[in-house]
Amino acid sequence: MQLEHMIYMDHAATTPTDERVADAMEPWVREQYGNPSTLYTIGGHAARAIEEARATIADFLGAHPEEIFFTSGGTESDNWALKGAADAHRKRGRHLITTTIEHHAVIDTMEFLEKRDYEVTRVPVDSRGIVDPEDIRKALREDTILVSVMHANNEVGSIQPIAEISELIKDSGALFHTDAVQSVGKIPVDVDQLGVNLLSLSGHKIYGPKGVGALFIRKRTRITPLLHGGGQERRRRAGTQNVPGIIGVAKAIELAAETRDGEAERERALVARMWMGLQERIPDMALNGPEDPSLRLPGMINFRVEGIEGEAMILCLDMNRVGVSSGSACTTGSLDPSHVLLAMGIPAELAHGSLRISLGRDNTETDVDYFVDVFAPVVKRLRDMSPVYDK
Amino acid sequence: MQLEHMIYMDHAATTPTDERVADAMEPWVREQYGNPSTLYTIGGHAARAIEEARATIADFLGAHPEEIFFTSGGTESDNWALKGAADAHRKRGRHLITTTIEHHAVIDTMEFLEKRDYEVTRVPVDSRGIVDPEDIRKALREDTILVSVMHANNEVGSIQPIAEISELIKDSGALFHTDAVQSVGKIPVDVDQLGVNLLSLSGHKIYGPKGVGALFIRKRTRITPLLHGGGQERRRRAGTQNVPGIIGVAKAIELAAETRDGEAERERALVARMWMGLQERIPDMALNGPEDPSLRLPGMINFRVEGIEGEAMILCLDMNRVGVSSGSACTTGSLDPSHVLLAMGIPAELAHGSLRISLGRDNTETDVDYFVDVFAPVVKRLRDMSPVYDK
Amino acid sequence: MYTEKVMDHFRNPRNMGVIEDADGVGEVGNPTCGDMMRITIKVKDDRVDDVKFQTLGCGAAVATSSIVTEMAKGKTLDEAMDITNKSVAEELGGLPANKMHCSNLAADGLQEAIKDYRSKQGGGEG
Amino acid sequence: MYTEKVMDHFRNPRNMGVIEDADGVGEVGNPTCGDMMRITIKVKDDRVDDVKFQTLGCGAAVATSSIVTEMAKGKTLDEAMDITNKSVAEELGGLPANKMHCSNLAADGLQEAIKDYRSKQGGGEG
Ligand SMILES: Cc1ncc(COP(=O)(O)O)c(C=O)c1O
Ligand SMILES: Cc1ncc(COP(=O)(O)O)c(C=O)c1O
Repeated sequence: MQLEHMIYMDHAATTPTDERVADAMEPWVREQYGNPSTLYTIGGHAARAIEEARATIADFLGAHPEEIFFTSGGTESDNWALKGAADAHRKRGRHLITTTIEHHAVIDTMEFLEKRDYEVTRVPVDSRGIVDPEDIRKALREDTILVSVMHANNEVGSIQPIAEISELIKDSGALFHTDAVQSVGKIPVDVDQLGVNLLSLSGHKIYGPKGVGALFIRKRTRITPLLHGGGQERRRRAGTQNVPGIIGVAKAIELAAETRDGEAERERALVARMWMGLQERIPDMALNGPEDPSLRLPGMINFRVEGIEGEAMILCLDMNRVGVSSGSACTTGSLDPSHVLLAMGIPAELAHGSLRISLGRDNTETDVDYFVDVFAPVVKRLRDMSPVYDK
Repeated sequence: MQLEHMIYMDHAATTPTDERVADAMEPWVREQYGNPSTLYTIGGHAARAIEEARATIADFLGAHPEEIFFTSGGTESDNWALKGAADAHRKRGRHLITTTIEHHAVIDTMEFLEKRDYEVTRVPVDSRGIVDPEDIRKALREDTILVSVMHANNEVGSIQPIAEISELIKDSGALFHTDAVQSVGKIPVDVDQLGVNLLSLSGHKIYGPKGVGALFIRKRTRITPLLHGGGQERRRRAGTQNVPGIIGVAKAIELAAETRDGEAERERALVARMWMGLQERIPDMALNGPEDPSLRLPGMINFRVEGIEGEAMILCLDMNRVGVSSGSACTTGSLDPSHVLLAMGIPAELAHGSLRISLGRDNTETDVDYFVDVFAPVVKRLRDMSPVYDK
Repeated sequence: MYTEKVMDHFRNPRNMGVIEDADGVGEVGNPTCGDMMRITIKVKDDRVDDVKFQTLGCGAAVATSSIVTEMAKGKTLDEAMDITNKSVAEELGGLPANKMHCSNLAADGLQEAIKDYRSKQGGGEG
Repeated sequence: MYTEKVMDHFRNPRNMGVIEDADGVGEVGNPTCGDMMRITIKVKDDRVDDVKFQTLGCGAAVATSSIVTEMAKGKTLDEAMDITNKSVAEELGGLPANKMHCSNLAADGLQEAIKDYRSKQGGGEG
């Protein structure tokens, strides 16, 4: 396990836990074990710490503390937002709108709702992976109760025009949810500026812990609980709170608040350097996602390499101690290539041959140059092996 | 925060994290941050560690590893079991059976299902807080799809005759779920011996982490996912796994396996000593729950004290650095006294004046004697203040 | 969950007990609900000359009873009648939301005691 | 997720390449599915005298192609025809469940190559 030598470039999959986050969590794992729902002193400590964490997160998102609810992660937040809103407003309507490039936590939940008497419209995206707000507006119906559009896509990094969409749909009576799991901490996320009723975030994408996240629920938004039971989270999300996790996600947000803008600039420069290097060394490859870096998450780049397949690239890169992901099917255990790349109109064989690099705080220019140096021969080797590439 | 001096006797609310558990988790928080769904080396480490954890837990419960699914805690496990089974079998029937003494994670979920076109029969318990298996059998109908009976009650510790119930209902075609959050690690829990299809457990009740638990789902049991999305947990429970939490719960189970029976004996003796001491010093109090210690969780004792109220006792005990819970409403923020005590036929005013002590690994005879010493004057003080006690 | 002031009154309740030859007695709440208070007062020159409480109940119940006796002592009966459950809660620096209703009866108890005194005076003002 | 043997064949593929004057060529899979293999064989005395592969695909696809060439080399054509995708997976110490179907085509590729050879021989046995 020579982790110290690993070059990790898959921050969109998960991030290393920041040491300061781990340090902040540790007392709540070890000494401060009180259940926040209890009345005695250590229970009170935990309860107070949770409320401070809630305030930190609310502040960062431009929300009120009473609008932040802790969950077990982005997936639960998405499931809760969608199922909870669908259930609470089912008498008013049964129509839901989303896009073709959502995370599976939204896609699969929408599919489930479809089987339970809801109707779902999936709005397509352009070749950059961006949805047209007008298309959302056109999809609206009398009985539309919820619109869910992700803030930034997790495969190509394309940033969606959330504020424009909310402007167009605000009079429709439909709730507006955004999955901001990838954008929080990387680009500005303000619930009022975005104009959303519901917003999902996750700890482990922002140098925080796995298994904890939050759902922003704007005041007066009706949504049915997903987890029923004890009175935690003001009776809206039952279950003994993951105290260390909550402390950790708040600490992660605090650190993101300090470093976000500078880090974004730094990562954009690293990505530009990498892309330049790759283009110099490797023929027959192209970018997936917006050319304009301001329409993309700062540290993210996704590209397709003709004639080879994604998992093989990942394995070869791992042999070179580089960790990245692919837009290829194989990473998810399904046989189909990335639904995001297909939705952008990229042919299946090129979608299979795509790679996602997502840089983070720990990456340097040296890492980027190393990546280019090892990736070029990897491509050559796999193309030599390939029956379909003979340029 | 003089935690080192605190005498904690509320292990049914939550337990201190065992140091060995915290130590086992730490590398997975700090160095081993890989996402188990990824292909490169550190992702593989995490994936393997999760499978080892799954095997440990399966082994302890007499289950197969493929029957263990990690969740965010007891509440999620209960919600998933109930909603998932209800949804998957809704075409066959709409009738559910439970008892009057379940945890709110079951009660509230049942109430929710009731509002969504399911019918719920709640079987009563006797004055000890134990359900009669015959009553469950009698409640069965053609269209009963699920029976949920907790293994051990979290307020009075009464152990339910799960094996007898499963024997009586096994031919009915209804699934059988048990909430074993309180029993796991304290008394033997074997899924075959109990004869259940579904079983919930939670990490933080067994000296493990908060925010992680598991649901046992017997092979070939149809249940709809509660969290849709990524392909984790063999496509049945989406969401990036809480790797440190999972490692922690497995370590907690491993430790429980080593110590359970001896510890149970030790705690039973401590409880007996405490009860004897209390009875000598304090008039007008009585046990809530089974007299027979073998029908009760080893470390648990619940009793009612005439003329005073539970929260006041808790606060006074906290002033004496003792942490315990009450059967009183005030602890949960509701106005009603404990539904469990009421279900046992205890009058409301005595239910309000009840206290739950739940001892654990860290408690000693000294603690027990100290408790008796400080509790007697607390009772005297509160009775002096009380307008209804003047003996 | 409680303010320091609530805990102070819980730890060191003021005017706890019964005035044996009270001029007025107020009882509110109900053991079935888990909260019950008995306020006894001694009246002199239309003022609350002495006041004591007994309480069965949670921390909020004890603290509100305790502080209402402090607030009432020395006040004219009319002034004391103006003490509300809300002003009691404010005086304590606030109460948790779920305690605002169930355990915040002390002002009612005081008012009952004053009414009891007045009714014994044949409805007169002193 | 892969066995050591799979990774060994992925890292050091045996018999990678094309036999230029091959006696038989087998192609299976399809770039749209992300997996495609080309097996070329040289036949001598009704035996697989030489065999090479080219593969577009994931780790399993590469490893199965590599090992099938090892398994086939030296075998009679009939013996080689008996190699199945299942026996290839077994030889590798197993494949992940989701790879059993998509990327486990190598035996098919070999069989196609042998069939191609045989058809060129006019269906005869050599
Ligand atoms: C856009 C997006 N939404 C949701 C999720 C799910 O979050 P989690 O892994 O915390 O369940 C992820 C990450 O996997 C994501 O990238
Ligand atoms: C019997 C029982 N079931 C379920 C739960 C809920 O478990 P968790 O706190 O992990 O959500 C608890 C504890 O609170 C419990 O005692």
